[in-house]
Order: sequence, then C-alpha cells, then structure tokens
Amino acid sequence: MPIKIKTQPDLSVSLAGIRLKNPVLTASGTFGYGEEFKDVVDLNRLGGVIVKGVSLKAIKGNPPPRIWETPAGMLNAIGLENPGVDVFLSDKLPYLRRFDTAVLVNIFGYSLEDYVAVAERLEGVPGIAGLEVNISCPNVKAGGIVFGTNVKASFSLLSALRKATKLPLFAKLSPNVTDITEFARAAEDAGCDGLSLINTLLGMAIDVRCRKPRLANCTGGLSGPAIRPVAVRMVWQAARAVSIPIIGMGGILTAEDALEFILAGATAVAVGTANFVNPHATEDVAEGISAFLAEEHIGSVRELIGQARIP
Amino acid sequence: MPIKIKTQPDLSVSLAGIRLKNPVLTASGTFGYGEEFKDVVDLNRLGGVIVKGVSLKAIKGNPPPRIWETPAGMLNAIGLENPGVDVFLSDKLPYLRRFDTAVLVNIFGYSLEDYVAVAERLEGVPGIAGLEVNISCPNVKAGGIVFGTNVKASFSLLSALRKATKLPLFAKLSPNVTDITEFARAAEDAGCDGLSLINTLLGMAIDVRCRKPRLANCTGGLSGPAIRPVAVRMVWQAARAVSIPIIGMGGILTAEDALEFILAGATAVAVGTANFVNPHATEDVAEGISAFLAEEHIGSVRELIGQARIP
Amino acid sequence: MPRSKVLHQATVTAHEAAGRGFRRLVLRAPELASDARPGQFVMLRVSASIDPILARPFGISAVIRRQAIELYYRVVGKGTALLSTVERGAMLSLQGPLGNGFPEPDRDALPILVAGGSGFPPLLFFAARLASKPVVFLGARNKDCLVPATAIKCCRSHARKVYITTDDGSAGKAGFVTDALTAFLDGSRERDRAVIYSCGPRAMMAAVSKVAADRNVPSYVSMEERMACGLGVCMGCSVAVKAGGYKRVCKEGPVFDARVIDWSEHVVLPVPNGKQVK
Amino acid sequence: MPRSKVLHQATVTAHEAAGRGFRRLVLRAPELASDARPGQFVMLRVSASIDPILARPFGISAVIRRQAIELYYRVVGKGTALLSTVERGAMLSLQGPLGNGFPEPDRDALPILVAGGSGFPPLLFFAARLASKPVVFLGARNKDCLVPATAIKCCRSHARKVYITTDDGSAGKAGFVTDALTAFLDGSRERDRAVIYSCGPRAMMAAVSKVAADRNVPSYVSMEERMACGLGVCMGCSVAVKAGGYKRVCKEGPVFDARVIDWSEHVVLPVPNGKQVK
Ligand SMILES: Cc1cc2nc3c(=O)[nH]c(=O)nc-3n(C[C@H](O)[C@H](O)[C@H](O)COP(=O)(O)OP(=O)(O)OC[C@H]3O[C@@H](n4cnc5c(N)ncnc54)[C@H](O)[C@@H]3O)c2cc1C
Ligand SMILES: Cc1cc2nc3c(=O)[nH]c(=O)nc-3n(C[C@H](O)[C@H](O)[C@H](O)COP(=O)(O)OP(=O)(O)OC[C@H]3O[C@@H](n4cnc5c(N)ncnc54)[C@H](O)[C@@H]3O)c2cc1C
Ligand SMILES: Cc1cc2nc3c(=O)[nH]c(=O)nc-3n(C[C@H](O)[C@H](O)[C@H](O)COP(=O)(O)O)c2cc1C
Ligand SMILES: Cc1cc2nc3c(=O)[nH]c(=O)nc-3n(C[C@H](O)[C@H](O)[C@H](O)COP(=O)(O)O)c2cc1C
Ligand code: FES
Ligand code: FES
Repeated sequence: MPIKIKTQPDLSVSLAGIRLKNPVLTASGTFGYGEEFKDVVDLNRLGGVIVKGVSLKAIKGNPPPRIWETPAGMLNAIGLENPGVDVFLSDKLPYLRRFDTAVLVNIFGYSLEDYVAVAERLEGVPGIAGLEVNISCPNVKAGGIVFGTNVKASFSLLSALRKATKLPLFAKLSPNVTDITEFARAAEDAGCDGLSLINTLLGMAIDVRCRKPRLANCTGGLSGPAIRPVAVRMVWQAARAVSIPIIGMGGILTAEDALEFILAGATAVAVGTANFVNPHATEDVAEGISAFLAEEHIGSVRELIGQARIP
Repeated sequence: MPIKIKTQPDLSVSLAGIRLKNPVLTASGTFGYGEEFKDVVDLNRLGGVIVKGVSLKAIKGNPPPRIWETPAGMLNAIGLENPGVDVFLSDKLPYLRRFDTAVLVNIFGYSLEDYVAVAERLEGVPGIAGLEVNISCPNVKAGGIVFGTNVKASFSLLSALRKATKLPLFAKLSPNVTDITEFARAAEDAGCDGLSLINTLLGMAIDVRCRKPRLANCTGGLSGPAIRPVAVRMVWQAARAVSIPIIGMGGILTAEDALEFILAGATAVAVGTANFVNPHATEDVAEGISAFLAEEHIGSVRELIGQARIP
Repeated sequence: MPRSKVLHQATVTAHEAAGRGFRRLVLRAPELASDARPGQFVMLRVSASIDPILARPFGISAVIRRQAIELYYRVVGKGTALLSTVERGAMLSLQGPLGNGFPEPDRDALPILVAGGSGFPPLLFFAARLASKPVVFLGARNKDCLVPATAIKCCRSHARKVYITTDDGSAGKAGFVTDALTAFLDGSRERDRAVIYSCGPRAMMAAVSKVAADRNVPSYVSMEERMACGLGVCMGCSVAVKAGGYKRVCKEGPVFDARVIDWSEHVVLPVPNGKQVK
Repeated sequence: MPRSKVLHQATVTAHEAAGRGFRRLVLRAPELASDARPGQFVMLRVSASIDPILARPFGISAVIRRQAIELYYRVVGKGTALLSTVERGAMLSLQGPLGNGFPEPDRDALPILVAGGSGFPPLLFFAARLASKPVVFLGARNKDCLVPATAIKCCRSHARKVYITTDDGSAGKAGFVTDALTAFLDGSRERDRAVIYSCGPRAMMAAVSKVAADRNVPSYVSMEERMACGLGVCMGCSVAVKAGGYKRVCKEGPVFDARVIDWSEHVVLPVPNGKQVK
C-alpha cells in the first residue's frame, strides 16, 4: 500500500550494502573520472560514480575513428584507453573523494592475473565503495577467450577476484550472449555482490563510398536509447534468476527510462550515452524519479524495485 | 575495375540460383501477403516478396497490445498470427503469382514435424521460388527448445527440411545468440541454400505508471533502424563463416543502409519495419541503389557484395 | 502529388487550438479528401525524422470543399506534442483514407451518434454526411474534457438534437452518456428504427453496446488500438472478437458491429492526462 | 539562463546563407560569449529530438558585443541539414566554450593564419582578437569552396594582408595555399618572428606543418575528429601523437603544436560534397 507522504520521497537504496542517496550512477566510460564534469554536474547529487575502466598498466586505446553515430545510438571502439591503476589512484581518485557520493571502480584486464592485480591494488584504498568488473568489453580478448561470453571463464575470473578482494564486487555482463541468466547465476555463484548490465551490443557500420567500416576497429559497442528494450529485457530476466542486486543500464535518457529498469528489477541504474546528449542527464534522472514518486504518492523508490507485474 | 557504363546499372543478383531483378525483398511479417500493398507498391519493381510466416494450421496470435514504439525501432509480439498454409495457397498465393517477382514463403512450426509438413505442402507448387525457415521467432517455443538458439536443434530441423523439399531453403537466424557463425555453419552443413538474418532482438518495455510490460506477451521482438548496427555486424560475421548467400536485414530504411548490408556480404536485402515508416521504402531502396551505382560508375550491384575492406 | 493511391504529401492550411485541450488541423490533400468516407482515418507522420518512427492514426472529422481534411487531436504524448508545433504551410506525409468507415444506415433509420472523450472526430464527419439528421450524444468526464465548442456547433447544425452529459455535471446533464442514451431510447417511439454509432473510450463503447444489445438496437463502434502500418500487414492493431481470434482495427475496422467485439479483453491505452488506464 | 557553466540555451538571432555554400548562424548566449576565446568551439544540438542523438562541434568565428557567438557552417550531412532549417527566434541547446583555443603569440610575433576549406571560422575570431595584425592565407580547391565574401571582408579588416589561392586558379592565385605560404615565408625578413596557425583539411595542415617545421617556424593546428561528448570523457575524438598514444581533440585540443601530431595516422572524415576522402 502506498504510504501517504508529507516530506520528500526517499530516493536512497542499499546496493549490496553500499548506501546510495539515490539510485542514479554514471555508467563507466561515459563520465570519465568525474572531474571532467566539474562545471556541469554536482557529484553530491548523484548516487554514485562508476569511473572509466581501469587496468593494471596504461592502455593507449584503438586508432581513430573510434565512434560513429547510429539511429538513436552510437558505436564506440575506444579500446579501453586509460592511464592505469596507479595514475588513477594518484591523480583521479583524490578528486572524487571530496564528494559525498559512492565511487565504484570499473576494472578490467587482459588476463585473469591482470584483473586480480588491479583488484589487489584497490583493496583497502579509502574512498572506494566497490568494484565493477568489466568482463564484457566487446574488444578485449583475453587468453583467446572473451570472458564475458564464456560462462566457465567468467566464473573462474570472478571467483579469483572474490578471493582477491573484500570490496563489493559487481560483475558487468555482456548482452552478446544467448542466455543472460547463465552468466547472472555464474556471477552469483562466484560470490559477486551484484550485477551490472548491460554493456554494449556488438555492432558495425560501413561507409558505403569508401567501402570500409566506419570504425578503425571494424566493430564496436552499440549504446544509447536504441538498445534500451534489450537492456530492460535482460535486467528483467537476470532479476528473476538471481537474488543479488542489479545495476541496470542501457539507453537511459530520462527518469521514466530509469524507472523501467527499476521496475524490471534493478536496485540502481547507470546513465551512459545520455551524458553526451544532455550533460545534466544524471541529475535530471534523479530529480525526475523524485518528482514521479511524489506525483504517484510513493514514499520510497525501494517500493518499486522489481515491481513490474506480468499481465 | 569498375566498368564504364552506358546503360542503366545492373541490379540483378542470383540468390542461390533464384534470379532477382534487384536485391530488394520485403521482410516477412511487414508486407503481409503483398496484396495489402496493392495501392502502394508495384510488386513488379521488387526483387521479391517474403511473405508473412505461414504454419500448418491457422494461428490466432497473441492478445493485444502487440506492439510498442521504441527509440528508432519498435517491439512486436504478434505471435505469428496467420491463416495457415492451406488458406495461404488458396487465397494469398494466386495474387502474388500475377507479378514478375520472386516469392519466398516464410514458414514455421511448433515442432519439427510441423515445419516439415508445411514444407511438404509447398513442394512443387508453382510460383514459389524458395522457403525461408523462421527458426528465430522470439516467441515460438518448440518442444521445449527454441530452435534458433540451440545449434543442434536447428541443425536437425534444417536437415529434416532439406530432405523434405527440393525448394531453395533459407534459414532465418536469430540474433539472440552468442556466436552467429555457429548457427550459420550449422545451416550450411544441414544443406541450406542460403541464410536470412537477422530476425528481431528480444526486448521489453515497461509502462511505469501501470507497472506492467507494454506488451501483453511481456517481451517482444525489437526491429527497425535501432538494430541495424547489430544486423550489419552479424551479416559481416556470417558472410565470413559460410559460402552460401545471405539475405541481410535489420533496420534498412534507405539505399545507403541496404548497401551497408551488401558490402558486409549480403547478396540480397529485406526491408521490414521501414514499410511502416515509408510504405514506398522497398521501391525507394531499389531506386536508390541504382542511383548510387550510376553515380559511382559501378556496372552491377554484384560487384559490391562483400566488398567492405578491413581498414 | 500523391505517389500512390494512399500516400500523400499534404500542406497544413490551418492549425490552431480548438478549445478544451483539442487542436484542429486542416491538411490540403485533394485526392485523399475526395476519397474519404466517414469513419475512415489517416496515418500521419508527425516528424520528418525517425523520432518518433511510427505514424499516428487520426480520424477524419470533415472534408472541406473536397480539397482538405480536418482533424481534431489532443496532445497526449511525444507524437502529438511534436505535431502541435507544426506551422501553417508545412508539408506532412500521410496515408489515407484507411479503414472501412461507418456503414450507411437505411434511408428511414434513426442514426444515433454517441461520442465520448476524444472520440467525436469521425462522428462529426458522419453527422455531416448523413441523409437523415442524427441524434447526437456527447459525453465527457467533465466540462474540460468535452468536445470543443466549434465541434458542438458543427454537431448542432447537422443533428436533429444534441444531448450533452458530463460525469460531474459541470456541463450539460450530470451522469454518464449511457444514462442519457438509455433514457432517450426507452422514451422514443422510433427505437425500432434506431442505429447507434459510437466512438470513445473502450469502457464507454462497451456500455453503449450493452444498452443497444439489450434493446436489440443495431450498434457500431469505432475501435482504437496502437498501430504501426495502418495497412493491415503488421497485425499489431488486433482486437479480440467473440468468435475467437482477432480482427485488425486498421483493416476490418476501425468500425465494427459492436456484437462481434470481445469486450472482456483487457486493453491498455493512454488517456489524455498522460496516465494510463485499464 | 545557463544551467551550468558550459550548458546554455541560446536564441537564434540571425541565420542566413553566407555564400559559397556556407551558412552563418548567430546565437545569443551572453555567458558563453563573454568566456569564449579564439580557437574554442561549441557542441550544438541540431535537434530537440534524438535523431540525430549527438551534438555537432562548430568553431566560434566571432563574439558579437559579448552577447552572442557567430558560427559558419556547411551543410554536409543530416545534422547540418537539420540545422539549416532552424529559424530566427528558435532556441538551441549548446555546450561551450570548449577546448583550449589558440595560444597567444608574443607581442612582437608575426601571426600567420592559414585557412583551408571550411577551416576559417576559428581563425576569423582569432584575427579579430590579435594585438598585432596577422597575415592571412585563404586556400580552397576552387572558387566555390572558398571562404564566403563576408568572411573575407572581415579578414581584410583585421589582417595586414590577405592572400587567396585556389587549386584551379578560379579565384586568387592558382596553386596550393602552402605554395603561397612558402613563397611568403621565404621572401620575408620577418620569418624568425613568424608563428603559424592553421585550420582546414588534415592534408593541408600536415603540409603547412611541414613547411613550418622545415623552416623552424612554430606552428599550431586546429584538429577535427568525430565527437560524442566534447567534454573529454568519451575518448572518441582522439588523434594520434608522435610520442605514442592519443590526445583528445576536445580537451587537449582542438589546437595542438603541429609537431606533436602524428600526421602519418590514417583518418577518414566526410568532406562537404558528402563523399568521403582518406
Ligand atoms: C483509428 C484511430 C483513430 C484515432 N483518432 C484520433 C483522433 O481523431 N483524435 C485524437 O486526438 N486521437 C485519435 N486517436 C488516438 C491517437 O492516435 C493517439 O492519441 C496518438 O497516437 C498518441 O500519440 P503520441 O505520440 O502523442 O502518444 P504516445 O503515448 O507517446 O504514443 C506512444 C505509442 O502509442 C500509440 N498510441 C497512444 N495512444 C493511442 C491511442 N489512443 N490509440 C492508438 N494508439 C495510441 C501511439 O501511436 C504510439 O505508437 C486515434 C487512434 C486510432 C487507432
Ligand atoms: C572542433 C571542431 C570544429 C568544427 N568547426 C566547424 C565549423 O566551424 N564549421 C563547419 O562547417 N564545420 C565544423 N566542424 C565540422 C562539423 O562538426 C561537421 O561538419 C558536422 O558535425 C557534420 O555533421 P552532419 O550531421 O551534417 O554530418 P554527418 O556526416 O551526417 O555526421 C555524421 C557524424 O560524423 C561527425 N562528423 C561529420 N563530419 C565531421 C567533421 N568534419 N569533423 C568531426 N566530426 C564530423 C558528426 O558529428 C556525426 O557524428 C568542426 C568539427 C570539429 C571537430
Ligand atoms: C564511449 C563509451 C565508453 C565506454 N567505456 C566503458 C568502460 O570503460 N568500461 C565498461 O565497463 N563499460 C564501458 N562503456 C559501456 C557503458 O558503461 C554502458 O554499459 C553502455 O554504454 C550502455 O549504457 P548507455 O546506453 O546508457 O550508454 C562505455 C560506453 C561508451 C558509450
Ligand atoms: C510486425 C512484425 C512482424 C514480423 N513477422 C515475422 C514473421 O512472421 N516471420 C519472420 O521470420 N520474421 C518476422 N518479422 C521479422 C522481420 O522479418 C525482420 O527480420 C526484422 O523485423 C528485422 O528487420 P527490420 O528491422 O527491417 O524490421 C516480423 C517483424 C515485424 C516488425
Ligand atoms: S496497424 Fe498494422 S495491421 Fe493494423
Ligand atoms: S569528444 Fe568525447 S573525449 Fe572528446
């Protein structure tokens, strides 16, 4: 029964023990390390920040062109360019620590050992609320297999990480699979504290005059509103398969979009490509959720998690 | 070397032995049985018509709401409503026979036996150029498995169909799989004459006020420009994995979109959701390809098939 | 120049607020206008871009000098919001006329038109074309949801009599439109000549159908469903029928004999305030 | 009212064809205008819909009375085609000023500005702000691709001298802009005080850089790449640098010391006729 509310709706959620003041996070790779948005978004207003993927050593990324616009979306093949975990800790994290917002560090590697080493470097560092493990970048091949599309490999990787860190672990799943629930369960079985989904869909565009792919990398990851229906479906499926919380993402532009994910079963949401469309998207989504709750006389956003009913 | 052309560019292609006057077909389920477009499109101008899926018995389809609009796309869960193969033969095919265009019949069933029975009914019927086998409708469960997401099941089904018919067979693949090339090879191994891809991506949308899925069926198939990058990528991958011809589709609105598929390796293309956006889309795409070839001094569209080069 | 019999490029010759939240749009499209019959609709592209990607269905409320068609619509979502910004002189693509239209009543019949909420546009057109003057019922939740004044005026000029009801009594008589209809039918000596045509919210049409069926009065309803193609190919606009299975609103409809519809089917369609109803 | 330092709602105060295929757009955005430095750019949303979804980058060609910014653009694709339909009085969202801008030359330096094709807008702004009058080179394939007359006039008013070249000789001197630049440099007694700033097609900037490097003349280039965010977070706009790795055009650029750029990197960007070039 909806509670009659006198005050502001309660937006706070607990994400695997991490208290978020609201369920809105920034999606990895679309918000840098936060500082880039200093003139745009007040980080204190966000539930949290998921930073750009961090690896053991600096990675220079793919050659340009790296992006291409598509109908209601975009392709990217950045190649996970990043300065490496040490530079992250010395130059990027201190800025983020100044804010009252949860910091989730997105990590990845080219091998299981790489991943573990990054996790170990981040262990015990103040100001880090949790790790999001990217096992799903369409462009990272690891030991001949792509972790994110092989259930066994992802289980081993996540199990090893579970041993390496006490930080809350979120497995970021790939949508480029036949059955998302297999991967969701493997992550849960490996001891992950939560899931993050979806990463980008593998896509491609061709320049018909040059007769060449639009991206130097040939294929790239599709993100943006175009993929939202696929993302909502996968969150819905995963939420029914596991009992750990989910960070839902994929094409969220507005509060209504975010609420779709929450109703499908996400405890929190991440805003990605929308940051490029409207740099205020994260704040707007958080405010919009609050306005929706008020309008519908719902006391807390927690009442909505997973509440979509089958007709 | 491009041929200097005096006359009109040559748009004809041979699709597994079927001569198409141009590479533009209608995607199954988006053009009915052709007659519905009688005041709109001159079927003589199309390479061919792929009709709405036909099953052994009439199927009444899913309860409404059956469709929902999404960013640059739409979800549908029609549930393969169709009058059954006998009514197709008596009431629908005669109309199509009047035109100089290739007719491909999209077939499906709830069991292997169903599929075979439909194929047998169509065997030897004049005016049918080939069969497109839908093993990928997100909503058809068959004997507990979805053929399109299980390599072995799809191989058995297609092998059985191969024995049942001498008509050219095109396997319509599902994009909701980890590795499209496995399915492409299984179809080739089963003796299919060609592939058709992609069918819709499984998606979902939620009405946040009602807290219910937008479709009565809960999930539905995502089509339209939104999915084009995924479709182009899959055609590109499949074309590299097999040597049978491909009918490429997924979000084609314009001639440029169609050319992306052809450069990625498709011999022909099918226009689906675009028929709802612009009922002339099929004719416009065919004319646009012709104009492009003329402008670029390319003698025949066949010169472009699979010609996208890796950078 | 139409590129085919159903596809047209139309010029916006008038577009203005019509009161009570409605806007009136007049589109110059001569071939369409001369073909159109009452009860038919058009699929209008509200944007030249693919956002939104689908055309929107609107009933035709009038044909003006065989040159133009008139539409009335309410801004209820993204598509109609975009449409409301279109200026006079702009060109819009549309398809039509689509659907079957209202069946013509017999020469000596008494046509009764029942419009609820935003359902009046096709009935307006029908009223204007009927050989024998109809009796018209206009119902709404309250005054603000009622048919705009210009449309009421237009009804009055074509109707024998216009009855207005609002649920809350803020305009016309208080009560449901079906109450007024029942009272009329039961007090009328012409009941056996009556034929009812209704268009409006599903619940209202279901109620009207019942009133009619109970009295053995023939009745027709104009249904709404989400549409993608409008041409009968996507099978997206189906409504359940009592005989089992479904009929396409865009092809076998939008006008159906009320007795064929399975009114028990659950349907969700947006209503003007942006909220959803069952 | 800007919602933050870089996000603005601007009113279109002028928008017209400027000749030679260019259009001139003036946007009232006071905070942006007073902050902007030559060489900086804006990310402009060409549509309120999500088709297209990304904003488009444009260099600032002038600041008008600290209230408005001026842009010059060519219609080359979907986004610019949509932009060209925007009318005076319309509101557009944009971000800016973005990027680093041109480094100011020393007081006694001789600034040389080299614009190729559509690369002139930021140099126009720079010319107007320079303390010492620059020498300007304007190059193009032919007369029809040249900088519009209004912009040339504006250059002349700020420059010590304006040299015009076209590859085919249809306007100004026949030949490449680099030929004229080389001739000027090699004939000038001020060469050791020269600093070159160039903006235009990649191939031209590479050639200009070589001319400069060969003569030990400092030179700066304003780079173009596809952009998604403009804020340095997507890493989409990277250009290869000689030191290895990449720099972001939107953040470390768009203006770079020409010597840091790895000119051998292969780049594909659309050119105005809609065709693609390497
Ligand atoms: C045959 C027919 C005739 C109609 N005639 C009129 C009319 O004369 N005047 C008028 O104001 N409205 C009419 N409608 C309803 C009108 O089509 C919708 O109000 C309109 O499509 C809403 O679009 P939107 O983008 O603003 O809303 P959104 O809610 O953003 O639309 C989202 C999707 O739902 C569909 N949709 C939303 N509401 C309806 C609805 N009530 N019926 C069918 N699909 C809907 C849209 O087409 C779109 O695909 C008619 C509908 C049908 C089927
Ligand atoms: C820093 C910077 C400053 C610029 N200043 C100007 C200017 O002052 N005047 C002007 O006319 N143009 C300028 N451009 C180029 C301008 O951004 C493109 O012409 C425009 O984005 C094309 O958009 P479109 O939708 O019409 O073309 P489309 O070809 O449809 O665009 C498709 C995609 O490619 C991108 N794109 C296309 N061309 C370019 C390009 N040359 N550079 C970068 N991305 C591109 C688009 O942003 C879009 O994402 C500048 C580009 C950059 C990076
Ligand atoms: C430019 C870009 C860079 C990205 N980089 C990363 C990354 O480093 N690590 C990661 O896990 N996901 C990365 N992603 C994926 C996003 O975090 C997100 O999962 C995806 O884009 C879907 O959400 P959206 O549609 O809201 O963008 C990136 C996405 C984009 C568009
Ligand atoms: C309304 C609708 C009905 C469809 N029905 C069928 C069908 O009966 N059989 C089938 O194989 N594919 C069916 N499809 C899939 C299309 O043929 C096509 O594979 C898909 O829509 C992708 O192409 P598009 O993006 O151009 O629409 C249907 C698609 C839509 C939108
Ligand atoms: S709207 Fe497509 S069948 Fe009716
Ligand atoms: S455009 Fe995103 S980093 Fe430069």
